[in-house]
Amino acid sequence: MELDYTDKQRAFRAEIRAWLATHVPKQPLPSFDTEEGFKAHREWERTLFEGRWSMVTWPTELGGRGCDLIEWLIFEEEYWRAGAPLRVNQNGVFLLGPTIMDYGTEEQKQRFLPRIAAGDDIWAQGWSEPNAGSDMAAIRTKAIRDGDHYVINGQKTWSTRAVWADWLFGLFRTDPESSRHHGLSFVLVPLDTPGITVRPIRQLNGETGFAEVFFDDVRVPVENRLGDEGAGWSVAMATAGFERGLMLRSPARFQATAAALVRLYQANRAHADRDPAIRNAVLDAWLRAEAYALATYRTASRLIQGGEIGAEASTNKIFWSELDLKMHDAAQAILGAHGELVASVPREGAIGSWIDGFLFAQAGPIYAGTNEIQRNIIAERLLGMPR
Amino acid sequence: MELDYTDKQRAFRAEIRAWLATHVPKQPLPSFDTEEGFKAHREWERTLFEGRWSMVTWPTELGGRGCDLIEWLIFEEEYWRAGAPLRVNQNGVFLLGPTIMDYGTEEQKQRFLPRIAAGDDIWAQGWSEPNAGSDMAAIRTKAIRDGDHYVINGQKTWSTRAVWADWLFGLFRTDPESSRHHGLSFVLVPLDTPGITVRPIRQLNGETGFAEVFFDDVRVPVENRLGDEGAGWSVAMATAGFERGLMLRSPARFQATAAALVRLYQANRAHADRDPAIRNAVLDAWLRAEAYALATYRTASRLIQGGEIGAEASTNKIFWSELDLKMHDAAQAILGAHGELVASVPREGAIGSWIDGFLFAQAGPIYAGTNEIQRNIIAERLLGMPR
Amino acid sequence: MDFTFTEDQLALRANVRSVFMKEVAPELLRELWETDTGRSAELWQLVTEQGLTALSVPEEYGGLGLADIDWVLMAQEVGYYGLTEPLIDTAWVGAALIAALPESAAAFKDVWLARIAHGEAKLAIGHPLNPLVENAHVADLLLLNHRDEVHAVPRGQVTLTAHASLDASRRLFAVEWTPSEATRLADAEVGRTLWADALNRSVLAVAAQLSGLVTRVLDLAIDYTAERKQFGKPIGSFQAVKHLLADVAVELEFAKPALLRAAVSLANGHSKTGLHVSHARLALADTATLAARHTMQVHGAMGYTWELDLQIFMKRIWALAAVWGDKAFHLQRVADHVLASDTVLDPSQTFAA
Amino acid sequence: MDFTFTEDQLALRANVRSVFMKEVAPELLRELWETDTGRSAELWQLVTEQGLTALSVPEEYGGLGLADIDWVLMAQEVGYYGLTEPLIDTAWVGAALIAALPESAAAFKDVWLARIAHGEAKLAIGHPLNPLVENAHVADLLLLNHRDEVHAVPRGQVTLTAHASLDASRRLFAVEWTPSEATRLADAEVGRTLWADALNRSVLAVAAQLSGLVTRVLDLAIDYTAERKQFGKPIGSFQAVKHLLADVAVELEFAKPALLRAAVSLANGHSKTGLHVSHARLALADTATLAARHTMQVHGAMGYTWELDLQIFMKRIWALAAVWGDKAFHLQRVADHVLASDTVLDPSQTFAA
Repeated sequence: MELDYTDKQRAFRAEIRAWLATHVPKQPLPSFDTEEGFKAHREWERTLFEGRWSMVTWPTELGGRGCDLIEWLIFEEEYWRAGAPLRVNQNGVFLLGPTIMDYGTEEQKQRFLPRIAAGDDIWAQGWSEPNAGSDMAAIRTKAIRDGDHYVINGQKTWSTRAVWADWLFGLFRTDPESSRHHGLSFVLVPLDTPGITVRPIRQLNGETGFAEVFFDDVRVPVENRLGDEGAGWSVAMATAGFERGLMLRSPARFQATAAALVRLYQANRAHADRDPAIRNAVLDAWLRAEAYALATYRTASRLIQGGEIGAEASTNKIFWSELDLKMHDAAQAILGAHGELVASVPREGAIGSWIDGFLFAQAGPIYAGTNEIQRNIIAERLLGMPR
Repeated sequence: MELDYTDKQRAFRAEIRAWLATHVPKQPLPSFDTEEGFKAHREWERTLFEGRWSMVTWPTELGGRGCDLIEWLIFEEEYWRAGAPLRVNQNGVFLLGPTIMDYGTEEQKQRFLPRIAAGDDIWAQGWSEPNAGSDMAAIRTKAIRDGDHYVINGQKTWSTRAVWADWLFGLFRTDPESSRHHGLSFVLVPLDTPGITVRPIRQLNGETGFAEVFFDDVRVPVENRLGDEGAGWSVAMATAGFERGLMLRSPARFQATAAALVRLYQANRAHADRDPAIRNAVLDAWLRAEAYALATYRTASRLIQGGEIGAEASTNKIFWSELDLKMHDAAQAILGAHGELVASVPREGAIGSWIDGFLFAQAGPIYAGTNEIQRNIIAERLLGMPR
Repeated sequence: MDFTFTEDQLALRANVRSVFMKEVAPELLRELWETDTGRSAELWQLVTEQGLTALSVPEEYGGLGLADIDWVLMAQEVGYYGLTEPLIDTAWVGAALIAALPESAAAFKDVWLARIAHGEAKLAIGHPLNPLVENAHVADLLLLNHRDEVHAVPRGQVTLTAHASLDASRRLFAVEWTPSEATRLADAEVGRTLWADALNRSVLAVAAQLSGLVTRVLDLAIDYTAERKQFGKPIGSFQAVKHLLADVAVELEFAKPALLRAAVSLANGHSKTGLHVSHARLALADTATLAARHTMQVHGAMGYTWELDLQIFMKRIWALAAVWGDKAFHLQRVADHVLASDTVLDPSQTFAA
Repeated sequence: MDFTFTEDQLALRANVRSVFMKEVAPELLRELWETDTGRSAELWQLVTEQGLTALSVPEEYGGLGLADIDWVLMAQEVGYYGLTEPLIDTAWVGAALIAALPESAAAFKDVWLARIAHGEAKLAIGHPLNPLVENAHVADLLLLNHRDEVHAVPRGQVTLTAHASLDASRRLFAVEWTPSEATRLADAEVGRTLWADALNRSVLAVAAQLSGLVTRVLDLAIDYTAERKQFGKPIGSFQAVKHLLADVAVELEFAKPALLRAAVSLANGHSKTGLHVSHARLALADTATLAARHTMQVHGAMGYTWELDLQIFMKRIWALAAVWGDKAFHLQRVADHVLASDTVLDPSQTFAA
């Protein structure tokens, strides 16, 4: 038990802090759910890559820095501290990239990883289907072998980034006779292939972070399959596994929100303290963001020491999504009658993007496996309760 | 919609208030879970009966006053306002009595009702069995016909009042071939019948409000059956039905606790306000007690107008049991480090019986059908969700 | 002591409900989001034809003279269907405020109450508790609070700046105007009483709408969970899904009686009207925010989409949650009663003045 | 940066755990409830033999010189098994307080640290945050706070009045005594630092015990729900039951790292020790009260009985929930940090001094 940074870790923090100070755009980029914003975010990914900051945990030969998870957490802390842009490239960098490193052929690694690192290819997810949401093993979209191609027919939904992305990775049923998690394969699909129709899904806030993707006789070369045919489920489980889940939801994001909440409270204290429970809610949110960071450092330590991944992906999911709701509820309570005003109204600039965050937080308990499913998993796998 | 009392109702309130002012014991009686306390409470029931206050909703010929539900609520408000003793006779007065009025033969009415009214017979419940708790239709204790007797073998548990009571009413399986809610009969059993063993169950607080009752070839005359043979389930459902449930958990009890909580808060405000959320918790508890009263008046109005009983028994159960927990949690928060001290310590007299109430409140979400079961019922019957 | 509605009241509600069901469809609400005013002349015509604009205008001014309790029924339907028109501010709160004006404003009352009853005028109401004024852009007349005085100002005499709400149905405006002798209808002393009444009535209206909104999102969720299947059965058969909605049903069951009592107290000038109204408001705001969260949760990712109608009603819930006083304001009114040294607290006080 | 335990630490825990599992059975705890002192000479002998009394006594006084982080592991086991003996106040908090006394108390230290290490002395600690002193009746020595001074008083020189706790294992006493030159070991200036440290250590000990208690009631509930059947299947297979326990598991998962950080901060004299200790305390008290409620709920009526061992550990949780500072006290310490104008709040500060 040694809860202090090494000199090397301190130096790493100083280096990224200095780089961010000179490189983070002064003005926030437009949302990457718009065409213009997507372009601007892709540019930012290229800037990160040039500084070798786009994927610090990747090996140096791929333009990374071979960082361990503690350094990764330090990077994230500095990244969020600096208010740097959201990562439009996260599907590639955090999910697909590491999966290709584990399951890809040498050729696939050469072909895909450098383009991910550089932000040249932005990736969309293709997991869910209309009738395979919480129950992902119910996937029905088929990829039927035809010579050296798969012919894909069916529909994916809730496909993040798919509106503007270049590629999609996902699970498809390559054995039409199979059921549940058998007979699935993990296939990489260029989104400009003929037969693909992408239909944006508008969210609560009116933007389109997700899309439906329709496949109509879409032909994809067999060499786009990652891992063995029929072994897609275990490849996908690795993709969805904890270590990457940890990277997608690093604590720094929530600590940054908690700090902003404290500032919002302090700036409106005379008003907010009329409801004496608000102070407690703000302090509780701050403590929980802190707890989330500590738990992540603890898990990272375990993994670095060779520990196995447990049910942390599920406990994390519940904890951060409920924390995010709590923080935005507290913000709305502080804002009172101003809470409903959208940030795009210039005069309400001081309110910042709390209402956007509030809407976004609503999705937390739902996506990436609803919290109900996570609680089942925790009960059955962590506590050993009967199925 | 007319939310004011009639002159008659006001006069009724004045009458019971005056009577209670001169009759309620100055010193609280000992707990009726002790032999001495049980005797004292039985005496109090006789005093109530002499004043014609033991069961105001019963017909006048049985010593009642033929009150409607609104008057009943007024009676309860005054009863709790006066700090009168808990009703050791409640199983008889509120549950069995009305059931006998609906399902009993003329002879049964003559035989049982006057003795219930006078507190001469105190009744215990015999519903649950070790493997029939939330799932009451799993009852296995048999009452097998042998001439003009039933021979009872088996075991009941969580039998309230059974430690000192005179009689037990309950459900028994008279058709040994039957299953679930078929083949059950509602039988009245003198607790001094040979073959009965009563084993008190100690509760959290060390007292024995419940008992296990063991039946070993217990012979009970057939005329002790209430309703038809095999029709016990529907008789029991009537007993457990809303109108009586309403009477068992009248809002006045919770309003009295809420008022005591407000007083506790006011007496300790300097200390309590160090945690600013306590004020909100106290106010919220008070509002909820008020809401419970309003909802009960509303239901009473509906029933007086000939309305049908709905899922109120389930919504009530959840609401009052959670309210009771909230109130006692708030009290514990106010008491802080003094919260763990038991009331039997003389010097802690000022703390009153909050810790006793706290322990008792823990049982609320469990007995009379767990809150999980109640939520299922609400979802399926009130909201029409699929089973 | 009777907590039930008359048959007339229930019949009125049934009628309005059937009209709104047909005419105030979610598709129409979405269409109106995209329009400049967000308001519909046809809908206004409809509520006028239904007699709703005349509902609480006194009979001598051509109205029906119904009371707050009838309006609670109407406002629940307004909430359930998400009616966009300024009916409540015009025909309930506004009409009551005007009807209560002193004799000195008799001529004004004659004109405006008749117009309201006939659906010929729309009103907007400005009060310091709300930073912005809803519907100011379509109002013929604005009733405005200036240091507790009551002022009536035609729209032509104010300058409006629009502000967007997360609920695109709500059109909110900062109002610049100049109080004058000509606009003043009541001085501060009289105005204080009038505004206290208008405040309670507006709060009650918010609470009643929230009650309707809770029922709406519950209905949507019950339908969705009966149809949507996962793991081979309707998700509504999973205990976790059931309990999320049962929790909402329980809260609603105990919030509604508080709403009814508040309406009766307001109508009767009960001494504890403020307490009762704030109780209803607090209970229904809590119930509604819980309902939004739980119904969205059982919808899964669908609940987060623009496409599903759930969003229309969730956003209305979130927007109304701090209108006409936030939680702190209403809880303080409760505290002022409960914690006052001369308040009698015992179980006999529920309906006592 | 390493959040893991050494193999030595885990081995020590495994050893203590196996001894406690055998020797500190619920049946024994129940027997001790009925005795006058509630304490067991055999158990004290046992913890002495296990070397626990010597755990943090400095090596030069015959102890093992282990740190607060090792004690957190021990205190979790004390909580899990419900150990009745005054081990923590004697061998952790008391020993640390004595070891930190100024040079002027050198002779006192020599005597008492050796006695502690050899299991020959029991200590009780009196601090204004607690209205009563636990274990005063069996203590050879009471360490008492008098206006921040540190006093050591033999039991023979105090008058005790017993008070019953809802947890019959806890024996609490009002202590009357007379401070004097002879009893004073440190003046107020030195004492303030010593008591601040003892306070943090005691709070940490409470949090660690709560952590063990949460695990205990969870274990009991998991076992019970696997065995108990209703509607033809184990109740643990019902989603509502699963989710009640999963909620507890989630909270515990995020409370434990806070506990570990607090121990490290305390051992290192970190500038934010108070904040970190209060964080752990708040998180574990909340987790533990949730655990008591949810585990009782899944036990159904059985959970409300005297017979089931669950009650032993629930009562301990309820009793510890306000010991060594209530929620208000600890939340204020958090507020003093978080809301201070000179506090830097950003994601890089988690471990910063």
